[in-house]
Amino acid sequence: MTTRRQMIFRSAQLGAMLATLGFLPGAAQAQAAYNAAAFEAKNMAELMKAFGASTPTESKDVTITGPDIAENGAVVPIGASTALPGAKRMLLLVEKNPSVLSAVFDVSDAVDANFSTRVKMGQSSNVFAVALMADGKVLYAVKEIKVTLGGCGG
Amino acid sequence: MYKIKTLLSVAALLSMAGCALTQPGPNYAELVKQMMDGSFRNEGIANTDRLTQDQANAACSEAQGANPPDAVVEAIQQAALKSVRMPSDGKFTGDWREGEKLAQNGRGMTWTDKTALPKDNGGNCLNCHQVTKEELSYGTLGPSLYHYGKDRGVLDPESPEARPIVEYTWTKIYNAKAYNACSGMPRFGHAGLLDEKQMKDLMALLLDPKSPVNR
Amino acid sequence: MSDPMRIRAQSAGDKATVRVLMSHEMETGLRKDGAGKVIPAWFIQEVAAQLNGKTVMTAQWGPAVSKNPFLQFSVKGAKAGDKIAITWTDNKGDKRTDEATVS
Amino acid sequence: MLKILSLLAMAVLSTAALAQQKSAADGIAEYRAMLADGNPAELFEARGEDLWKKKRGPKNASLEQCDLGKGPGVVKGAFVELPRWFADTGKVQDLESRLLTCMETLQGLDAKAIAATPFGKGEQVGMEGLTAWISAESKGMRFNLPQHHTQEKVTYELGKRTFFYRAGPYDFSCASCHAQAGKRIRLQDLPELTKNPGDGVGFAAWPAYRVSSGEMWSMQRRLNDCYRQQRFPYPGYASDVTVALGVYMGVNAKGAQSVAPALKR
Repeated sequence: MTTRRQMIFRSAQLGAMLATLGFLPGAAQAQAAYNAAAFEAKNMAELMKAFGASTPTESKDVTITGPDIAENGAVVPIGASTALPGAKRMLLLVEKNPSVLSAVFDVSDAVDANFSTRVKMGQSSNVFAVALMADGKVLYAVKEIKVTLGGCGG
Repeated sequence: MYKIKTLLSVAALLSMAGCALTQPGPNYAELVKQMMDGSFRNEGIANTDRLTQDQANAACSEAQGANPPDAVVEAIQQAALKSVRMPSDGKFTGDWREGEKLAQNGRGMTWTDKTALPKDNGGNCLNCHQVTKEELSYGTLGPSLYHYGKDRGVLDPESPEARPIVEYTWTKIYNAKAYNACSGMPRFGHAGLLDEKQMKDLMALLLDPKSPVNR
Repeated sequence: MSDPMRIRAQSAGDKATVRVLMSHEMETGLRKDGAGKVIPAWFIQEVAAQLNGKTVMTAQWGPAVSKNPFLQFSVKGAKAGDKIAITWTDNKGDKRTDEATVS
Repeated sequence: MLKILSLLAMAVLSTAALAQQKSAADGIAEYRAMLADGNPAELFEARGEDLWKKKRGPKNASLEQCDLGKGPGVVKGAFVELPRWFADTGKVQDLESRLLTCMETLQGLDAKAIAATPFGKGEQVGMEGLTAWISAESKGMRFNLPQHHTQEKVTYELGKRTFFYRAGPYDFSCASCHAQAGKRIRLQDLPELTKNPGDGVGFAAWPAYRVSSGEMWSMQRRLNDCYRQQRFPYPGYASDVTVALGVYMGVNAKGAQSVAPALKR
């Protein structure tokens, strides 16, 4: 069960994370250029300190799919989707990975805002699906995935 | 391969002639030995001398999952019991925290391991046994060890009352064949897999009332 | 030379589900080899999908995407006989495009 | 709702640990199901099919005339009847030792050198693809190894003895882990290989794509790693011991449906 307090904390945390990643509205960027900085964000503690601009909201309209337990962290099937109109980008984040951001998908009129892929997870972690909306809202869904064997080892 | 072929054809000849002479079929024991020698090579710390079987391994292989004859079982167990050396200082238990790390550690003695020294070997316990309630990733080839000491009423493993169960446990870890000739458990002391301190730490994990095994 | 992708595109109703398997190491740059040397990062950074030559989806990936990546998405208005092309570009600048017909 | 259900389950079951264990097993089953669609083994199959048809080696020939036991060039159904006896070599061969023969006789490649190549390197990369594709061509078919030739029967007996051969610093044999039903090592289910363990289990599940390493593992590689974990010395690629074990497991698996190339942890 998630308490309200935890929820606020989590939102703030995610906001900070996203702000640093440069994905929040206001930090507009070219669609095509590879956002290297976003994928290099490594230090979660640092990100958490930086209380950021707008606060992402947990939303029932965004869905994160994935197993409750991953037998092996090297391959964890996860997906992000929303049926809301106006989703511009869908993000997949793994909170406890060395870099939190795994993948960004740009939504167009010709595709559903519904993407699945497989990611590596070094350890059990919260996994986020984030929808960046055309109106500037940032919505997310979160799920914990337990990993029985990490996927980032040597 | 050449050798095996020759052996096989000799064996075939023997078995053909065998109808009249009531000879047995191919000499499988010899064929297996030849095949093993021709198939394996040294790699890292794992040399082909590992293929050599002692009496216990030979008899238990031969039995193919069943029990060897009673007399053989008795001989194996007696020899195993004799091999056990009790702790040099008379103290049986060490640090259960270290024991838990060892229980989790499944490494050691493969051709990818650097040395065969006890310090580089794990206890491999979780591969086959449940050890604590918290760790869900455990094997089931061996019995659960959860509450091992508690179920046996061990309050102080170094006390005289606990002595019989403590010695039994030490013996089991040192050479499991002492009580079960064809036990599936490695002979941690006898085979030099773990040193005395490591075995004491495992003893503490199993018998210390404060250990997560007994909580 | 990289291996071809496996692309399956199946129409159902007014859209097609596209499933892609790509052959790629997706090396994180955080792992070490047997000698203790860091294995350099090598991963797909960008993915683009085209329906009959028109870009319908772009994506950016980090090294956290698994080795031999899998991707699934749905293209609206795609019907049997349409062409789906997938292109990936990795951090070394290598690029590969493969095409499949919607069934 | 789910939470309430699992709470109820906890109350009903005698220990909480049991409930936890059960949900862990369910979770892993769910995880495996999610991965079933889109097995990267497909990437290796494609590579293998190309390699089968490609002219190469000193003789500049393809493998299309290779006899895998059902006549030159017949691939479909060959996998579920291997290992078997071959008249031209006078030997019982598994898929990989047979491929070595074909690569040598048809293409003029050096079988010994290929056998000595480490897994995942050089020509062994090609082997990953070839075994993936050849096994895929028999997907869904049932194992039916021939046991007509004397050597096939003798090899089965040798395989059986090999299976129970205990040695090494841990006193392990194949049977240490694979002679009982319903056992696990850590969380991994262990197939019982002394009989048919069921469709797509054990012998009927290799080659397989290993998600842990992102590698395609043939049966030879599977056996090689079994022996590593058994703490044995190194079994030669396509050596007699590995072929004999293949015959033993394959004959025992008679009637089991092949799912190879499978997806494994």
